[in-house]
Amino acid sequence: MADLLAGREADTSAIAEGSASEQLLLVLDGFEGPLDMLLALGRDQKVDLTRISILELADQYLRFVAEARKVRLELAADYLVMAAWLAYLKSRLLLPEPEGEEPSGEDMAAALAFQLQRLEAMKGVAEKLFARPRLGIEIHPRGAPEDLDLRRKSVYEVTLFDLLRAYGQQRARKESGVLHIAPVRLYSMEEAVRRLSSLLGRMPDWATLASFLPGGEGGGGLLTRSALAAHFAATLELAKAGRVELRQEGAFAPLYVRGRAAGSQDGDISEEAQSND
Amino acid sequence: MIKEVTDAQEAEARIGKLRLLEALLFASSDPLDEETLAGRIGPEVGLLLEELRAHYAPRGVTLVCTGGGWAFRTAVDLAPELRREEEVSRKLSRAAIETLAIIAYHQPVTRGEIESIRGVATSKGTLDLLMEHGWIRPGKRRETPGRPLTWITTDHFLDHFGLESLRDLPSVDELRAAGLLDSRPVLLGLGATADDSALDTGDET
Amino acid sequence: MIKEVTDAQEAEARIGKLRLLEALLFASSDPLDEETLAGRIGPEVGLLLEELRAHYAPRGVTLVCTGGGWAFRTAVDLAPELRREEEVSRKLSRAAIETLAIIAYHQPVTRGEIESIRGVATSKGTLDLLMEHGWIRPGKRRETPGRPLTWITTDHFLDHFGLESLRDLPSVDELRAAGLLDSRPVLLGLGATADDSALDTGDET
Repeated sequence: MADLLAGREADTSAIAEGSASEQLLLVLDGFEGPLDMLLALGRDQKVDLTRISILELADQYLRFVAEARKVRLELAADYLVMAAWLAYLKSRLLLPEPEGEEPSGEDMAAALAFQLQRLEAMKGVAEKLFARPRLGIEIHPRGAPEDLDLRRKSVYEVTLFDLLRAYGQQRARKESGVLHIAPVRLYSMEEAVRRLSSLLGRMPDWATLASFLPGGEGGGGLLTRSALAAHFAATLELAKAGRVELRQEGAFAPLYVRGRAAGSQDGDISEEAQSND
Repeated sequence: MIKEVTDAQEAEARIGKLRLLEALLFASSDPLDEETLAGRIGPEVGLLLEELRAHYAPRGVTLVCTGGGWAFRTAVDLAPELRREEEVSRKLSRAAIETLAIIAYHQPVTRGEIESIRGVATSKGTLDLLMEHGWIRPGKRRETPGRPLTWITTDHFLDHFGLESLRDLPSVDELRAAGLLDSRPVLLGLGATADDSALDTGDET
Repeated sequence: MIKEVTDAQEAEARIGKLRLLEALLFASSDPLDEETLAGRIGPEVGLLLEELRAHYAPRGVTLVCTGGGWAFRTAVDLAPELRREEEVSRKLSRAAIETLAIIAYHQPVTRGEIESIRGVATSKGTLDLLMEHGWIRPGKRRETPGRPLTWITTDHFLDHFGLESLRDLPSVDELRAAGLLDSRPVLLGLGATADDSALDTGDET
């Protein structure tokens, strides 16, 4: 991964090539979420986690996510949340502290360092735990127990797990009997394309993608996120069809959309949506 | 001099083999025949088996040779003291476990309600069995027509399942979150809003 | 003269008890707790257990104490020679292994806390798998808003990993001294995707 990150400066087009993107996807699939990825990046600094440079780490992470988004647009929301948080942390560390109640940049950096240390510690002990000789693998109980039932007051062998599983299965049967199909409340790309197409006519000038999103759906939950993803994909689709133009100032900057008059031929404006430059 | 060193090494190797033999016999679910053991221990296994047998002869556990195989067994003369409870543990029927679970989660609950939740008739034997084991007992009568009897769980139920109180039973949503309740096919599961949180990232599978 | 006879009788009774204790422990594959054993053997069971432990210490099968129970187990140093391949279907994911470690070191711990430590949502099939292995179980509810369920490890967890008690977890003192066993979420909005309190809605108990 270090190689991958080092190489990015040289030639961005190379990264977009098959092997490099596949490698990046492989790397991404190996992580258990953004914190796990940060920890892996932190280890690359080859210093004790207590002396790690959070600023450098934040930069590494942001670069990594930017690259990842080029090859995998549907990068999990967690990674983007972490990126936004790190970008904020960076600004807090670099700019003078504002007045107010908010924790200082130093505190935020310390909190992140603590989380990384804690996760590292847990990974370490998990390894130690599973390196121990385990019952049934290296250590063995009596192979032919003579059942005396000394301890069990009940002759029936039933555990809490059995009980809970029985209840869960019974509930599941009941639920699947009553509601056959759970309502899928996700935005599809087709839906978003239709919606954008109808809205674009009424929006002659540049407008942020966010302003096209359906409002008032309540909560920043799955539905809102699916709407964002679907609309984003829809703009790319429409841009490819030559029906809209896209503009973005830089990585993570708001994405602007403008309808393109049918038949207009001033062809080369359609910028690459994910361009960082 | 050299001979002595060799003796010490030999003795150590012998003890190592004796220990391994002991462990193999202990961990095996079936008697092991001499040939199999010789494959792990070496040709001297016959002598070592005799040595082990002699060591265990006066103890509470003895090494016996039955039908061509060797195995540890509790000493025959202790049998009367060991066989105090004759009943062998049995598996509780699925119907009984389900009924017990429904009573635990829905108590106080009438037999009619249990049947409507399970969707099948409850045999009288099931409730009797659960009561015999001290897991459930009759509660108050329901003040509805027919004044049906309700069922509730006992302290022994909590004891058996290692629960401090009924409140510590996982809720339906917690069961779902723990993976013990999964009623829908994976794709359709996306529509659920109740456990949105569990779906936040798919990168953990 | 009379004294001597008494001594001989006492000695015989003691040997009888030792043999019975040995047989009881040998017969069971699960650990037996001291209280149960005292019920069969008498109050001196503690001394007899220590005597048996010492007798078996150098042998291929040893008497160990785990999670308050006693059991015979093959000797630790024979592990390489007794290694049995783990069934592929029983192999645990990295997520499950980490989750188990977090529960062991931070218990009692809520699902939300586990997620904030790992920085990722717990997928379905992790907790129920660990529970199916008999390593974890629900503990008491946390007396905080939403009364979330906590998770704790079982005695079988200790037995499986050859630990006498939770104090014997590898590096546990170091981690505590370093303050790394603090399970509070530290960064707002980071990782903790599952709101524990949200899981409590629809609680039917």
